[in-house]
Amino acid sequence: MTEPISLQPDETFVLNVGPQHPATHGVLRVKMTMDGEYIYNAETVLGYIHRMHEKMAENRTYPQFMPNMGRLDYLSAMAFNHGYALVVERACGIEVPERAEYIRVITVELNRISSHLVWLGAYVLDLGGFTPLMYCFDDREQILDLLESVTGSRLTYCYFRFGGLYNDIDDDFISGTRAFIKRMRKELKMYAKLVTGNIILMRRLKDHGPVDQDMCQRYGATGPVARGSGINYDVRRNEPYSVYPEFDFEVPVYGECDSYARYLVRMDEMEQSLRIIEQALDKLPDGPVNPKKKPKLIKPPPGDYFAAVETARGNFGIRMVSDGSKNAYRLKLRSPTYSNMHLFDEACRGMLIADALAFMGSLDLVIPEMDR
Amino acid sequence: MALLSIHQYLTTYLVFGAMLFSLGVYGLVTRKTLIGMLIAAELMLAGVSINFMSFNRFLAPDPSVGQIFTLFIMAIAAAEAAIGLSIVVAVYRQFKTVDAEELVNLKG
Amino acid sequence: MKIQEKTKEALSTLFADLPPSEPEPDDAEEGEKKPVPRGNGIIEQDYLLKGFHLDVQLESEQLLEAVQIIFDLGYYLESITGVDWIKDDQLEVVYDFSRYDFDLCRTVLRTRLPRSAPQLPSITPIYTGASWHERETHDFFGIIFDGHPHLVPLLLPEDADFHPLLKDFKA
Amino acid sequence: MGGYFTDLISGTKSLLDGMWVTLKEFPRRPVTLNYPHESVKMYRRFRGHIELIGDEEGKPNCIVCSMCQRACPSGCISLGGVKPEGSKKKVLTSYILDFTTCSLCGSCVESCNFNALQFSNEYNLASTRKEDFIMDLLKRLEEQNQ
Amino acid sequence: MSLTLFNVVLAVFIAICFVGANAAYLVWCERKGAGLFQRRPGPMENGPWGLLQPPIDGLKLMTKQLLIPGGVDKAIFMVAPVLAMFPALISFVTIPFSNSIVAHPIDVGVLMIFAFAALGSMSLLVAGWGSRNKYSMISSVRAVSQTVAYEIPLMITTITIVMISGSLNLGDIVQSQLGGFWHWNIWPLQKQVGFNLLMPISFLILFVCSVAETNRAPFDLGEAESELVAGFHTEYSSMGFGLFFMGEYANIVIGACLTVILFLGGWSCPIGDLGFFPFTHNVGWFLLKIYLIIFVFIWIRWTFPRTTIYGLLNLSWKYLIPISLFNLLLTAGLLKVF
Amino acid sequence: MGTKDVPPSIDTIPSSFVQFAIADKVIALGRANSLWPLTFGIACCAIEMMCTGAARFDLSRFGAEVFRPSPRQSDLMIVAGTISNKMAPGIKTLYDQMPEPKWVIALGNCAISGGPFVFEGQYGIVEGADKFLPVDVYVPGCPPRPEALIEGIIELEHKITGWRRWPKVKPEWRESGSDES
Amino acid sequence: MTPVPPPTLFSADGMVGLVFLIMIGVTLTGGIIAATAERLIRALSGIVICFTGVAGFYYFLNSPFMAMMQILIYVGAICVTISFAIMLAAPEEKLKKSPTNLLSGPIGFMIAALIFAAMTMLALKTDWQASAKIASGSVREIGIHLLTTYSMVFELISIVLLIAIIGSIVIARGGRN
Repeated sequence: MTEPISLQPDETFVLNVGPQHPATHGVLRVKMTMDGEYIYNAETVLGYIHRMHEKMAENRTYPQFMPNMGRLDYLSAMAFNHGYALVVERACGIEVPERAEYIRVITVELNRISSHLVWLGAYVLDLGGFTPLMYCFDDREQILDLLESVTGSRLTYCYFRFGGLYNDIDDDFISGTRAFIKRMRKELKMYAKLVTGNIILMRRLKDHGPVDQDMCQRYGATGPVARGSGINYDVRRNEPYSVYPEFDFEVPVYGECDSYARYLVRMDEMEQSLRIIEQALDKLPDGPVNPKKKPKLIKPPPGDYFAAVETARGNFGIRMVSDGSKNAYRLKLRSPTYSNMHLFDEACRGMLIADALAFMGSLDLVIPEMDR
Repeated sequence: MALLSIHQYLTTYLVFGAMLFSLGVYGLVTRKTLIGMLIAAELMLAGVSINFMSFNRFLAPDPSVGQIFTLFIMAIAAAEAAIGLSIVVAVYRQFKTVDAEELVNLKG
Repeated sequence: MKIQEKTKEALSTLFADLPPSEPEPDDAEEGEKKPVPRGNGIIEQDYLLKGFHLDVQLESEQLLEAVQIIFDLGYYLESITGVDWIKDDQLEVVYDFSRYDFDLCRTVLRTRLPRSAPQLPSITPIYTGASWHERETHDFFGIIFDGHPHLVPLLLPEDADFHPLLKDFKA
Repeated sequence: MGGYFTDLISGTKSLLDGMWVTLKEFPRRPVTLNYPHESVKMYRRFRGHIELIGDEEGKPNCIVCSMCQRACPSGCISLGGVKPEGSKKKVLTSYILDFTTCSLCGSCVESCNFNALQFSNEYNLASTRKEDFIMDLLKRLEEQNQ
Repeated sequence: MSLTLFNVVLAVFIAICFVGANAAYLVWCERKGAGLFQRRPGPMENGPWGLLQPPIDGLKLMTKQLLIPGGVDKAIFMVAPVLAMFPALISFVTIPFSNSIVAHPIDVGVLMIFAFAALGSMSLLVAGWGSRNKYSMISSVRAVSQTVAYEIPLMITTITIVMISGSLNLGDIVQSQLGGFWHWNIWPLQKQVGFNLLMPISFLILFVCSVAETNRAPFDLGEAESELVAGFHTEYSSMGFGLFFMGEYANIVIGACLTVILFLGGWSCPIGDLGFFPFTHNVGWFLLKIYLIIFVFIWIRWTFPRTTIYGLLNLSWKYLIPISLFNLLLTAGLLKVF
Repeated sequence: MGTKDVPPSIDTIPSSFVQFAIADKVIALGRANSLWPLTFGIACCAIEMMCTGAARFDLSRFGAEVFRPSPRQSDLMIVAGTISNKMAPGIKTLYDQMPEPKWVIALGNCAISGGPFVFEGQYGIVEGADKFLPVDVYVPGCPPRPEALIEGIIELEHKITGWRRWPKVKPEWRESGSDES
Repeated sequence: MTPVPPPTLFSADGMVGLVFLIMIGVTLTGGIIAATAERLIRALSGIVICFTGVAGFYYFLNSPFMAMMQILIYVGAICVTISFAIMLAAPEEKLKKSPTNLLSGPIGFMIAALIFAAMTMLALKTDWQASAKIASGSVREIGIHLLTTYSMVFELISIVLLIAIIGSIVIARGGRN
């Protein structure tokens, strides 16, 4: 609970971690009340990169708001685009061609891998190892090249359109992706040797950063954080959308509730994403990527709509309230790290600062998505 | 240039040892905290050690006796520091101060 | 029994004293311009169309009771948000709940408050994670959550006294 | 006690494994692209800032329908046109792109029905002056034609 | 006596030059090495292979504004960087670079290195405390407790070697390992102790301890970037920071020298003095060995994540100290037997 | 504030003697080739900043990869992302904590002018870093490619020394049917 | 003590003398800081400087072993311990003056000056009989003596240290809840 620190017991002092701190991945600020190196209390201060996305949604038309989704979570922009496309398509009743769905899945999963790679690199950087970051970014560049050849940008893709896609993929992309899958499998083995098996890393992560199931429920933690606590919850499985039901993949779940479990979940997820991409490439149907009758004006009927997708960080939900005009009446973005980070306050009590920052890294934060 | 050869005379070292010792005494009297007193005491010990070492160099019939004595002093100093500081920490935990004058309830 | 029915049954105890005709069919939302805001009650929505299953509107006094029921059934809190119905001179607070297991049922609790006195009991004692969501809603809409332990701006600067998502907000 | 030694041995082994991985990378050729000396060619779909497409004579295809202006989410396009005497079509007189607020979403190119806009491949812009990025695309087109 | 002291002064001067050049170019080596371990070329553009990078950095650091933040303890703040550099310089005086090149072959060379290393750890403490910055303070506490924890196994291991060689003089320790690499102390088979299987492990302990002593990754808790910003030198700018930076590398050279002298035969030629080459024992071998060790330092730094303070203390108290103590006893017993 | 063609710190040193002028040039050269940035990413552009430092683009070739976490030791602040009203004082403080001479690169459209987040009635962001910082080099894009950041650093070196070491790269299109993945 | 002609500054001996003078200065400065500084951390730095200087004296007294031990033990162990205590317990000395404190300065100065005067007189007035043997300063000799003639001292040192370790552990643990 975020009780205000009204009375400071003796011998504690307040340590301001952030807004500029190498470990906070951006501009998060955590006011830690410390007793020596032990954390007595931590209060997170958000809003250093509050970019008014929800206000903008009310000012812009539905297609105009699409680029914002890429800025929300710049690491897995595709999944966020997907979520927004889903909710608008649901509201307007737009059918998506099958080929487009498959390409969506391929790009989203590629993006998920690239997001996890950034996380892996940055996480090991948090733990003090620098080299894995470089390897991760090298692998990630391969994905970025692939996605750039399709979407035209490296990071903040604006690739999905209501009912379809910006444009089709070509054969180069397909062969490139297959080559990437081969390469990535080898690299994952390398990471297992370099990072996963490392005794220093294991000692730092195992049995540190406890997040149990009850805490997940109370805070609404989703994604790898919940799955690292033994909760078998993945929106792709529990609430199938797009063409996910047609793929054979596993949802990695570890019950140890510690940072290492969350770490392993993400490492396994990369492998599963590779599997999904492989299957999607095999099954990729021919056909158009946009509906025959491209919707000209997006004006959903009045009412509430909701859609959730599984991003790299967890359950991203959009609640859209339409009043029948060109702009959304209210667009609520339910960001996964917002809930995931919230439990940091409670979970980090009594930890050493080094462990707390390792724990924070295992939550995989993207601050602009929290602040919106 | 006579000053440049004073390092060859015993008196230099003795006077110097006395200087450090009296500095230590001054510190011991004026310091208010236990740790400050400890530092001053270490200073006194250093003064004494210099005396031993200079006697060892210039006077002793058996040239390692002073060094061994100084070693002994070092051991004592280390022990003193360890014990003294653990007392300081314990006292601080108990009374939240290390000001020697405020620790009147220490007796008894 | 499917969780959807179970939840519906548990929640319908809250509306026992309502006249039976009140829960309207879901076409209430479909109407182009609905003259009267819908009344309290449970509506089962078409998931494929709306994205959620149960839509419950209740009085602000019933909120804590309903949230407790939801909590006991094992739901997790997805989000809390507000909607400014300026034409009705009302603020709506929407609670989204979802489940971790495969028995999917998204439940929405909503309650309406007068714009002049937006006060609501805080559900932080039940769902600890509601704290930030409530602070955020307070930031954006100025809704005051009674019993919240630390209701200060979260996303806006500490000294902010404006509520940007209100429809009559001007920068 | 058994755990003591197995920990020691497995721990040391994991460390050596890791060192072997990095050592193998050591003699390899760097993957670095030596930027100012060599450069990557842009994909055809690369989205730089927009520029006008001219016809054979170098006149812009644009007919000043303002669709791009309307589609732009951040309002970074402003264009002006006049209708000369006796002509049915408007003629573009200025097309100002404020690249500093552009989000490179591509809405403008998509909304253009007259094949008048395309993305450029300028991926390495940098300047000491902010004003350099408020571009007069019409002037650019003229410069290109020369 | 008087001449030796004059020698010392001269030697300190030479040591400053050597250490300065070494520290500067070790920074280059580190950056280059980091690059190569990470699939990139490292400094390239300034001079051939970026060789001009260290003087350029030095020039920049020297001409940068020296900020003394408000609220710091000025005297202490200024003294600390000097204190970080100075002990490392002094320690060089006693390092034997070959059988003839040694500035001041003091009888207690081993002790001297430890004594000045202790002085060096004071600098971290003083810097962290003087900065009046919470991160710096935490860092200085960490750095000191780390130093204390690692000096014990380091010394115990050194005492083992001293017992075998029968001297505290670094030159004598090297002398006792002459005659080919199979005489080095790293091998279990020794003429003085017969067969002691723990010697290679002892070498590892010494190596780990010297990594920890120099505050290098994976033991760089003092300047743990992701936790404590920049640790004890968070508040230092310009040359103050430069001195800390150089001091770190000077300490690395000292650590490498110690490792080489104690276990790898110092300046001795690995294949022994076979007689066909005139200068088999020379400074070249010594430099080759220390740079090899420094390469391993760099290699380790760019491979592993950082440990935590308790992991570090655990390692020291659970593994290093017991094993080194056991080795000490074993060696003593073996010395008695043989 | 705003842009000047020569950084003030070099400009103000009197250069009456020829020797001084040479020394100035050498010092400027030293500064230009050893720009240590502050580890400070705000949003999307920070990821591209990391990419620039990473193996594919490798900022270290220019001696600029030493990302210092403490402002006291850095020469260059790369403002990589949207500056919110809440963050602006913090950035100003960080800038003030950096020792002279110091430079600022505004990376990405958000840092230049607020980028896509500028709209009528916005309440949360500062429209451009140059509203409160003397920005030296602007690198537009949303986000800019890593090459653009390298170009920005080259441009900054140009500004510091008055001499452009590397020629400007002319962008080219890839032939369709690409040869490289 | 055989009187030798004083050396000139620019000879090897002169340099040595100069180094000695500098050392006296450093040591005294350190000692004065240690005894008078208001902040404990400064006193600690003072004592570090002072001890380093004292180690230099030992070096001049032909005993490099003791010099190194001085730095190793005093600086490396004792000062570090004291610094821990400062960090753990007493961030600042209070600057308030109580009546007794007002007097303690002059009184302390008087006592110190008296002691200094007496001891200096003693040192100057006594006719010291120089010994013929001069310590070689070798570690071997100390070691042999320590383990034969003065083995009792050796035992005592170890016992004292052991007791100190146990005692400090007991005391410090006792305070913890």
